Amino acid sequence: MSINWYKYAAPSSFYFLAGKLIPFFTVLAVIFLVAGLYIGFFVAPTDFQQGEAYRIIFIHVPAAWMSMFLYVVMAFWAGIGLAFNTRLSSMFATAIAPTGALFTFIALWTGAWWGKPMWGTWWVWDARLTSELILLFLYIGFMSLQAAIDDPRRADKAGAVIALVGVVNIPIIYFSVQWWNTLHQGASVSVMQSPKMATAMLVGMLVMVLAAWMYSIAVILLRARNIILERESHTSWVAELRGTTR
Amino acid sequence: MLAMRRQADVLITLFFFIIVVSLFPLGVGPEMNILRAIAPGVLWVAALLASMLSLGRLFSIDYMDGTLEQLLIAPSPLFLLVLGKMISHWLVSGLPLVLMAPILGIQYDLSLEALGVLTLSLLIGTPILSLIGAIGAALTLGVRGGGVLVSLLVLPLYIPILIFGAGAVEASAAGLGYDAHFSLLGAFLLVSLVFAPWAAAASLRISME
Amino acid sequence: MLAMRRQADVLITLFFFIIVVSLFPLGVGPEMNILRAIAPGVLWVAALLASMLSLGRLFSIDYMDGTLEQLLIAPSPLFLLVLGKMISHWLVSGLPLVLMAPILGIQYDLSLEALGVLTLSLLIGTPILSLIGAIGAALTLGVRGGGVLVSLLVLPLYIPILIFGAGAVEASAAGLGYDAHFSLLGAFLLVSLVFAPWAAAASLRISME
Amino acid sequence: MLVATKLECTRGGHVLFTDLNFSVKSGELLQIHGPNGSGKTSLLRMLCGLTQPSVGKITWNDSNIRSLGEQYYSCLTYLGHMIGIKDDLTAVENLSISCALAGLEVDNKMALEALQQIGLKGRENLLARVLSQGQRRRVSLARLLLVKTKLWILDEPLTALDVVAIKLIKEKLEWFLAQGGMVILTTHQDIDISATAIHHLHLN
Amino acid sequence: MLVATKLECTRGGHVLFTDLNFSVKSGELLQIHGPNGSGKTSLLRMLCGLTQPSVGKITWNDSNIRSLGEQYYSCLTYLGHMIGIKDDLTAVENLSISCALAGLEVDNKMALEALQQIGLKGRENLLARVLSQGQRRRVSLARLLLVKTKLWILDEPLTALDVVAIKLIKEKLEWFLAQGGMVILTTHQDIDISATAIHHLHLN
Amino acid sequence: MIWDSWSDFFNMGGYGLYVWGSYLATFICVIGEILMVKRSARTLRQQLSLTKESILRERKDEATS
Ligand code: HEM
Ligand SMILES: Nc1ncnc2c1ncn2[C@@H]1O[C@H](COP(=O)(O)OP(=O)(O)OP(=O)(O)O)[C@@H](O)[C@H]1O
Ligand SMILES: Nc1ncnc2c1ncn2[C@@H]1O[C@H](COP(=O)(O)OP(=O)(O)OP(=O)(O)O)[C@@H](O)[C@H]1O
Ligand SMILES: [Mg+2]
Ligand SMILES: [Mg+2]
Repeated sequence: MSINWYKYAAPSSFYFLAGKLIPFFTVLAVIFLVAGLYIGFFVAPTDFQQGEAYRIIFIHVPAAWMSMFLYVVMAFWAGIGLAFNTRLSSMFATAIAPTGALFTFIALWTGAWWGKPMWGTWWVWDARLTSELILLFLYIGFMSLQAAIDDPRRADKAGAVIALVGVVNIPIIYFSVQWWNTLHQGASVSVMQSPKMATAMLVGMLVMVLAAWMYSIAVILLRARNIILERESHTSWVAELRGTTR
Repeated sequence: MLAMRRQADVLITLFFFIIVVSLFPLGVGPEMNILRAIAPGVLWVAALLASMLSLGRLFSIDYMDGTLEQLLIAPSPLFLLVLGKMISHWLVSGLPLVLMAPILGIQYDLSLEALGVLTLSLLIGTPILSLIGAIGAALTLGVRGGGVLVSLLVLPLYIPILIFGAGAVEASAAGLGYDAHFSLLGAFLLVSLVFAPWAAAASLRISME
Repeated sequence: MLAMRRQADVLITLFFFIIVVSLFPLGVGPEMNILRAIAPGVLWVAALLASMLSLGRLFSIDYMDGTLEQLLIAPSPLFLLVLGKMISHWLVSGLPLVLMAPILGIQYDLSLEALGVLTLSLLIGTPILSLIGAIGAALTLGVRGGGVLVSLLVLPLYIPILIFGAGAVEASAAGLGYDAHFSLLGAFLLVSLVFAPWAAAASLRISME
Repeated sequence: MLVATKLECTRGGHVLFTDLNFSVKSGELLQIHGPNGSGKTSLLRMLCGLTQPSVGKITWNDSNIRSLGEQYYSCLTYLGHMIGIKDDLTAVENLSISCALAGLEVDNKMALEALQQIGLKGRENLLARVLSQGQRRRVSLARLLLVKTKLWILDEPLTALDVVAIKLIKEKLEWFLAQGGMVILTTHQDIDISATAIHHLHLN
Repeated sequence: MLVATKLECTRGGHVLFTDLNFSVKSGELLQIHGPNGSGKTSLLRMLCGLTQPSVGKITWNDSNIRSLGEQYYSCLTYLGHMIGIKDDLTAVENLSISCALAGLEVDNKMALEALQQIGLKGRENLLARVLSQGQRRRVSLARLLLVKTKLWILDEPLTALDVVAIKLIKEKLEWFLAQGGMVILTTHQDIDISATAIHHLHLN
Repeated sequence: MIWDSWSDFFNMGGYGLYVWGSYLATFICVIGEILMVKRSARTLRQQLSLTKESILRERKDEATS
């Protein structure tokens, strides 16, 4: 399969490509969401330890994973933008940040609402929880830094630096459960070991993860289109869209 | 290079530490067991604050009076100059604390071993604060509301240092091993020593565009 | 007058408080009874630091860019303008803390009564800090090493406030009366409200000679 | 009327000038000449009451300016070397604040007009940080278009300005003098103002 | 030799200038003219490599200045609007530091001599804070007497200077050009330098 | 079926508040995000005076290219 990648590296072509892809991912997201919720609520059995409260897992874990994945992806694109001066990748990074922050917030929120019945408290200054909070701060810092700088190119570059620096936090979050003895659950899904939880639970969770992926892609593409339009508003292809020239 | 100015600044920070650290017993009351429990936290928080609060001045005075432009067009590699700035920031905001820690620790009735661990953790940890902080300071130069932003950017990166640093002392107090903490801190230090000057130099260039 | 700037500054201070107050649990560890014991001290020390650290900026930016000259030759009484500055300093460095105190206090698991006393003591105490601090800031304008000097000048005057303020909370926690503390704080406030603007105005004129 | 008698200024043990006598009446301009460091700025600050003369006195309508205080200041506009422009505020905000300090209530429209008149059309809402040196200077000079004071004391008002702006300021000064205003200024550049009475004072 | 081809500068969405081409050779002076805000400072900062041109390139002896980096900077002296004088340091200290930054080891004696030459005799050990505006400017200009660079980029070097100092700087520039140096400067004041080749560039 | 009745379902074995609290908040967030992106898209297109028609044309462009 040979796709002309360079063609899609131009903001204008990407704009159109994204326009075509969005409906596709939206449909997938809805399908996975419905399936995941069905499995989560009607197939997966009651947990013998936690009762029904564990059903929070179906959003908590996808959200927590997405929050970390998205950060890495964002930092990756921002870094590419900084290194090769490609506008599109920087715009992509900017588009990812709010969604990442949202998932981080959801992970924190659902974690807290899970912690209350399980640990008896909304919040503890435990390593994983704290580092997830830090992740939220990182996202917010990235977004506020970009918002505070008027010149978009400078904002891109400055944001890239902070995004790249913040990547160190990701392994800390991930391994925090191993490094400290904490309240929080250790990894129960891993490639090496056979899963410790019921298959239906696992399947439900994974389907929800897929839904989260599809949703993120769709929403990020939408936002990226906005950013492209805004940044490129003075260019000829936008003028063409407007129908003023042609 | 700016030895004369540095002197005054070191005094400020020393003073700051003494205030923070001595005010607590005044505010908290003199129960020794409480004081002992909070000592590492207080010292580490003081270090963090001292570092963060002096970040504002790290580049902004030079920025305003034009020295920073001269720095950028100096015929020596920028990251070396930036490293120099970072070191002098540490000398001003970190080193005094490391030196004072044993004395202040005694005030809080820490055991000898805890004192040693505390000082060592500060010695490894505070340079990281300066190294990372400089990046944030460079990025927020001349940005609206730079003061909040620099805290917002830098704090998430400071917190792990705080946790590991204070954690080491607590682990030692609890009789647990603290090697893991130290090796992590050391790894952080190395990584940031390699990347931070470079990142801060890039940030400076970006900010001065 | 400088409402736009103030907004950002208030954010900085709020952030500062949240940081100081949330870092302590991180550094000290999550034992509730220790946290409860140190809460008034932490909050009062945070107030003191916020006040002292923002003193530097109180006049010095205006001094450097020439606004202070314009202030001195403004056709309204200088002490009123200075009082305005003091009030805005308090709004920036003191009021946010007073408003946050109940919330932060909850984080430290304080009792309702202790919370009330704490907030009230901060409400009376923090304006005194701004009033007295401004005199120090005015006196040290444009002086070499002004930063240390201002702390040196102001701190001795701050410590009594700290002791009475934190003392009131402790007295209430111990079930003792805290009226004496409050009436002393109130007296301090009145005296400084009358004399401080006048003294700071005179100091400004002297510094600008 | 501003009268200075027997003024002396000492700085760090050196005498910058002694026995300086002059007066400025309605409609008059006094230009102060002198090399760098001869004490021009020091003299102007003295006339503003910012520093006390070591010897001599300054009177405004026969009363000592020190005792007049705010009454004198309400007649006075001073623009010094440092122009009091805050980087984090826009041009309009800067102008409004400096007017407010001068006791002048200025609404947004008037401020915008003054800025346009002084050649900052289209830049009124830019942060002062991004303005060019001359544009910043213009923001501070815009105050002259709004104030209603009798006495202007200007310390090198022409630095960083281009020829157009210099002409504008010159015309404004001429208009002000014709209205009966008084101006005291220093400048290292030549400025040829056609006014009824121009006095020159040479320091050193 | 410094060559600029097709330079374009955009600021906040506005194009300040486009398609600017010029070159400066040994012994040449390029004076840049233009009203306030026309982009003179922006152009000079671009020539220093402090900002990137949005279009076009700048070469020094046929290599792009961006790729030359420190190699280019060691040939360059830039004096901008902001003069980089620290209030809390004395004149000598200020000069030494700025020279040290420029990679120039200057002992105390040389610094003192340069300051005296530029007319600051007797004020070498005063804090910059108490110096007059022109004297501060002179402290920053004193660097020109010490550096050994080939290219000087001066942004309004004459502000705040009195006639004597202007003459001094003029002579220094003439000497430097005669030595084969290159100068790029902006100024709103007239400056008549007798050099073999003076070029003028008008923005706007 | 693991639920005996709807009320059983909503009760979630006593943890209803927590489970539904989490799910509700999540969906509010997600829907809020979608609405915000859509709204900014709409205002942006209005600012640039991009009409429905031009958006249709965009589709067509894509098809031909
Ligand atoms: C505010 C509180 C919480 C936060 C910030 C949080 C954060 C996270 C993060 C970042 C992950 C993904 C990391 C990984 O997969 O290794 C995760 C996974 C998980 N969390 Fe939480 N959590 C919180 C509370 C809770 C609570 C209260 C529980 C249950 C008692 C819980 C159970 C789990 C489980 C089972 C996983 C999946 C682990 C795996 O399979 O790898 N979390 N959480
Ligand atoms: N503490 C001090 N010790 C010695 N000299 C001092 C001291 N303070 C000020 N001076 C001198 O007083 C003079 C002040 O000059 P002033 O600023 O009034 O000059 P000016 O005429 O405005 O010069 P310019 O044209 O450069 O603006 C300077 O020569 C300065 O060196
Ligand atoms: N973010 C921005 N938005 C709009 N305009 C901007 C922005 N940043 C800079 N400018 C404009 O760019 C120009 C920069 O000019 P520059 O400082 O190069 O002028 P100059 O020719 O040196 O003027 P002067 O003679 O006053 O020193 C100014 O007109 C300024 O208003
Ligand atoms: Mg002067
Ligand atoms: Mg300029």
